Amino acid sequence: MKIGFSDSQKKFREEIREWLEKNVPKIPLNSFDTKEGFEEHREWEKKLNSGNWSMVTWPEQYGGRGLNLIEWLIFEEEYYRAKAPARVNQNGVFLLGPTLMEYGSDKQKEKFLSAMATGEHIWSQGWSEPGAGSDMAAIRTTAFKKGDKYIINGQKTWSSRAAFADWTFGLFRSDPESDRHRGLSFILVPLDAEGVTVRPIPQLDGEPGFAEIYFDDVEVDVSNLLGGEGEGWSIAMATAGFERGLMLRSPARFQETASKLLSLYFKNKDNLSGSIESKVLQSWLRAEAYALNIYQTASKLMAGKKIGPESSLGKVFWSDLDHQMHQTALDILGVSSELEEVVADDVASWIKGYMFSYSGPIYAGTNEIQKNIIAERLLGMPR
Amino acid sequence: MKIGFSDSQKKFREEIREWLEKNVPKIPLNSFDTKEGFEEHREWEKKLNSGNWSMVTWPEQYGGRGLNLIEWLIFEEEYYRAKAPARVNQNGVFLLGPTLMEYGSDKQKEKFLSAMATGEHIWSQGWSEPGAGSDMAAIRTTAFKKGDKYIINGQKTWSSRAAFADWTFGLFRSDPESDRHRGLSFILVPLDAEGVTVRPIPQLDGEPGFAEIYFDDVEVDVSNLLGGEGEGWSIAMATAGFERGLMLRSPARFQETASKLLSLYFKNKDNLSGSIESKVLQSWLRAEAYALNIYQTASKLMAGKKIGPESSLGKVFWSDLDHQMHQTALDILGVSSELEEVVADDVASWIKGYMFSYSGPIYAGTNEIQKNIIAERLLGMPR
Amino acid sequence: MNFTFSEDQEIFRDAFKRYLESNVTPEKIRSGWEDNNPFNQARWQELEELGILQSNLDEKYGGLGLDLVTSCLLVEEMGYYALPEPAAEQIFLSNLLINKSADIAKLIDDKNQFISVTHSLSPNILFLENSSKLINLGEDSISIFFSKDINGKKLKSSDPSRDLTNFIFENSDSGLLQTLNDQKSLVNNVVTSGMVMSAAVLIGLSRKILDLATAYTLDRKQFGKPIGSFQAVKHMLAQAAIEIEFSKATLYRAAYSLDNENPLQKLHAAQAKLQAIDACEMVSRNSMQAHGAMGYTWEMDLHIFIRRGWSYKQVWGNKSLLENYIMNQLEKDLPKLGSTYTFL
Amino acid sequence: MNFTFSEDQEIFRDAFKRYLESNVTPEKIRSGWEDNNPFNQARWQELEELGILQSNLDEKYGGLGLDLVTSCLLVEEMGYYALPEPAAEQIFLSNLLINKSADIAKLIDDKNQFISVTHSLSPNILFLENSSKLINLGEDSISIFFSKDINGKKLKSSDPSRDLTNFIFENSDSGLLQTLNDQKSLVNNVVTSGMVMSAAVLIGLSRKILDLATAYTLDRKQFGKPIGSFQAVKHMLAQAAIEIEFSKATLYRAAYSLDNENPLQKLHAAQAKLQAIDACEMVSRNSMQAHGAMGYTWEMDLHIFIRRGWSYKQVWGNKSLLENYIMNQLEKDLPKLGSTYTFL
Repeated sequence: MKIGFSDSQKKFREEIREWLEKNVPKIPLNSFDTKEGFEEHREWEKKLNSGNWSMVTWPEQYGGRGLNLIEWLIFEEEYYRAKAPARVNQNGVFLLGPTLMEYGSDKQKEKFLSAMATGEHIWSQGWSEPGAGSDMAAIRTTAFKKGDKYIINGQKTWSSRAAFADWTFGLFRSDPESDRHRGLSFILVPLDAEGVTVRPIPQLDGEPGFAEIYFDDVEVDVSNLLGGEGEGWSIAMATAGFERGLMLRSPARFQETASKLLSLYFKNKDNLSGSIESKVLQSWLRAEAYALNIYQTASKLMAGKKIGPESSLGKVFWSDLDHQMHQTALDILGVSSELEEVVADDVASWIKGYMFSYSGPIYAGTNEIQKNIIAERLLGMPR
Repeated sequence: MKIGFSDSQKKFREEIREWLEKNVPKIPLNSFDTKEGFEEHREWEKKLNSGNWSMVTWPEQYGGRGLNLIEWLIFEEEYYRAKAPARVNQNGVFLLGPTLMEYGSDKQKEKFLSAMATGEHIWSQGWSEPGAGSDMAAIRTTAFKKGDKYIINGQKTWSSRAAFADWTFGLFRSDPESDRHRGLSFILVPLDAEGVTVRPIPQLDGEPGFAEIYFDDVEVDVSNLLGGEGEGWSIAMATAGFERGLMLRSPARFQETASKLLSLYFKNKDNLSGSIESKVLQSWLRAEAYALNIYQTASKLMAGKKIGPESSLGKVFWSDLDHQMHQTALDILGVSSELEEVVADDVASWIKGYMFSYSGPIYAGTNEIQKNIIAERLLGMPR
Repeated sequence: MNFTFSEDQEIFRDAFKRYLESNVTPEKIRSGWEDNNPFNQARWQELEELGILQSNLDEKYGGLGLDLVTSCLLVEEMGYYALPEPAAEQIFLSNLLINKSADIAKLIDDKNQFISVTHSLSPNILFLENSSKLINLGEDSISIFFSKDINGKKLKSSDPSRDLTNFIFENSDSGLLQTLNDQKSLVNNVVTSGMVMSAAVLIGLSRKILDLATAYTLDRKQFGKPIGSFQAVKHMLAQAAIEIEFSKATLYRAAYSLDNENPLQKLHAAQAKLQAIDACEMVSRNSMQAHGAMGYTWEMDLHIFIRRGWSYKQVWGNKSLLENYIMNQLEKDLPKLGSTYTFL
Repeated sequence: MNFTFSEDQEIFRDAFKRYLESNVTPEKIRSGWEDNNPFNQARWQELEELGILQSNLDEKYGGLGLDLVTSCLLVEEMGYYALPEPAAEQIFLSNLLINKSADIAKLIDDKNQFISVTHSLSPNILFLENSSKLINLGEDSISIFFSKDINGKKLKSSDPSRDLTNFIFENSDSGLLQTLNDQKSLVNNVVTSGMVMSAAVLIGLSRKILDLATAYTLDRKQFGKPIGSFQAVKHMLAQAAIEIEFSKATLYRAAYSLDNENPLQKLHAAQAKLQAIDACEMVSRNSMQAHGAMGYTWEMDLHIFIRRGWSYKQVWGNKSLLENYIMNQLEKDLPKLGSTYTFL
């Protein structure tokens, strides 16, 4: 055990800190769930790419920096510290990108990876379908082969970023005789294809973070099939794997929130009660505990160990934490906490974060599903 | 709505307060789960009876005072305020007594009621059996009729007070062909009968609050059958009814604990953190909320309304509260909280109460069972 | 000791409930949002005709002169249906001011119109444009303004049913009708009443939120059965039901204490509000969770009620203020069992 | 940044675990209780022979000179098996005192015998009769006594494995060997170490308690199936597993900070202890609940471990003390992301 940062890691931290200080927009961008904000964030992806900071975890051959997990954690700390914009292309960076590198043909890699890095293609994900919330194997949208095309029919829902994105990826049933997780294929679909209708789903904050995608005899070229036909399920499982899950939930995000909460608390301390004090302290403790755990996990992964259902432990932990932190912030803000547009004390962003925090315990497998997994797969309790 | 106490209620309060001030032993009795303490508590029952305070809710014809629910709540407040001894004959007072009045023959009433009131007979209850924890219908102990005797064989467990009690009551399977809740009879059994073996179960505090009772060809006279043969289940269900459940969980008990906790908190306030402050406040709020709810419920019952599965709401509420209050007290006591025999600051009684509080969410139907009942019977969710 | 409602109270409440059921639907609320005009003048008129707005106003001012316990039942239903119009505020704030102060009664000649009341615990003016007058409660003074002469800045609430205006009263007497001094005890009384009012709204909201969640879990299927049959879902809603149940009696006791000028009325009000805050918080969180991703959408009605909870938790006494107040009170006078702390 | 244990560390820990598995069984612990002599001298001898007692003692004093991270792993296992002998205290308190102070090292000529250490955060003397010397840490002085000359009053702990004696040091120099002054920083260091030690014990205990509960729910049937198949039971144990998981890295970081004299070591230790307290509390409560009425009996082994948790939560820094300490620290120097707060 040797914890702490090496000289080269410290140097790397300085490098990214300096670049971000120079380049992070001084005025926060509009939400990427608005048309205007979406394009601003696309520009930011381009800017990041110009400094070679857009795909830091990708191998150098694909335009990345090949950062290892620890370096990525440092990158994230600096990114959140600098209050840099959220990543509109998260689906591409962390989910589709690595999947393409592993399962894509050379041609697919060439076509998609650099367009992803520059922000030219922004990706949405198309996993869920109506009636198949947490039960992903119940997919019914079909993609039947006809000549050199797949003809897609059906509906996806909860597709994040789809309101304004360029492409979506997801699982489709390519074998009409199949059921459950057999006979599914992983296909990439341009959202401007004929027969595609995108219906945004306004969420709590009134903005369309998700959308439904309707496919009505949509034709896509067979070259958009990733891996072999019928191999979709195993590819998707790899996509949903632990490391990527981790990257979508950077500990830095929660540490940054905890720091902000501490400042807010100390600023208003004299009027606040013991229950608030207690929650503020808990927030910081747990954000730190989460970060330490992730550093330890990253170390284990780098030492060649595998992580399985343990990732469910983290999902429940951070999502409960995130909700509690935002709830506590609103309780400190008091009567201001309903004022959606107030910038002072970061009121607007606390409110937005609070609304978002309700989704944490739900998306990517509800916390109830996660606890089932923990009980059954980690503790060995019966199904 | 007219809440508050009438002049006659206030007068009644003064009367009981005065009697208790004169009669409550200045030095706390030993625990009634020790042989010595059991007899001390039997004496206290006798003393209570001498003032006509032992069976206050019983009708006057059976030696009670016929108190209504509100008067009983006042009685309880004064009883806890005076720190009077716990009731060793609770099983008799609140469970068997009322059942006898409703289902017993005149002879049975004569034989048992006044002996119960004077403390001559102390009763244990014999509901549970090994392997039939929360599933009371799974009773296997048999009582087959042979002439004018029932021959009892089998085993009861978690029989409260049985270590030192004189009698037990419970359900026995009298029809060999029956299953589940059919063919059960409600029988009273003297614990000194031949063939009865009592094996105390030491609990967390090391004392035998419960016992196992083994029956090996135990003969009891048919006159000890309560109600008709095979009617045991419905009689037992009446015994477990709401009002009696309420009487076993006097709100005053929790208010008294909350008051003690507040004193302890204010005495040590300067060293205590926000989380402790918050829990102390919560404790008091919830103890008050519980009492107010019970007064409201008592009013409804007195106005002729019926209470059903609502009682499950209270069970979860008070048992969680009781545990939290004791946990918080120990956290305030700090390094003293392991010293079982220290009298200062009531350390010993906080520790004992803490251990006892672990049983609250378990006995009389676990809180998980209660939440199932709330969801299914009050909210109408599917089984 | 009779802690039940009279038949009259229940009949009045139930009649009002029937009115709300058909006149304050989620669709109508949403249409008020879309028109950017949540205050429906016609509905306000109806509320007046039903006697709701004057339910607790003294008879000498043309009111029904009912007590606040009854009002509490009405306001709970306003919460349950998320009534956008500020009838709860009219009852518990401005009617109370009129009842308690002849001076104020004299100045308010249009008692059925909405009178907005502000105070540092609820500093933003509610429905300024729909109000005829505005009463600003200071530390120990009370000022009455003509609403039309106030020129504030519109604020956007996360609850689109709440139309808010920010205005700095200091050093401005534009529209000022009169200022009354030495009003500390009346101000205190209204603040206490505001606590009870907001608690009643929260309890009504909580009941509705739980009802929505229960209905949803019966309807929605996952892995081949209604999600309401999963024990985890059952238990999260059962826990929510428990929190609501144990807030109610505390609320009604507080309203009763206001009616009867119990010296502990502020403490009782603070208890009621705190219980209601905690209940609404847990009910909202658990009900949102029971809804899965659907709860997170604008389309489901759930958020109409949850949003309203966010606001009412904070106005007229929030968590910290109430907790600090109660702890100070308890430290000054440690409660003893069997004394007159819980009831007089 | 390598936040993993070395193979050597794991091998040492696993070997010790095997020893404990067969030598510190619940039966053996109970027999110590029954004999009123939880300290088994033969086992203490074995712990010495295995090198456990001297694991972190400097090599110049005949120890193995291992770091506290390794010790932490050992102590966690002592918690897991509820080892009654105070080896955890020997390692984290008295060995540390010897390592850090040549003056103390000189006075302790019997380094393998148990040296009891007391301080206001753990004021009752542990195993006085089994100790050769006793070190009392004052505010900034350290006094060493001959144990045999101390004449205190026996105390009964709710954990029968803890033999405690009460003694008032003020105005008594019976048995006093020597007092060292100006020791503030060493005292502070030992207190910090005590926090980490007690946190490690709590984590070990928590793991064991969860293992017992899991095994019980697989075994115990109700309504015809193992209770572990009910979702409510699964979720209460899953939540317990989460709390344990997120306490561990915080614990090891704290041990590492002690080893490396990180200026934030006390903060890190306080964080570790608080996480461990919260974890142990929830694991105990949920595991007791999963056991149903059985958990409440003396007969089940569960309480052996739960009781121990009650004690270790309180000694060497309890909830209030730790929370107040951390809040003060954070207020003085607000943590910033990406700086050196989490790691150096």
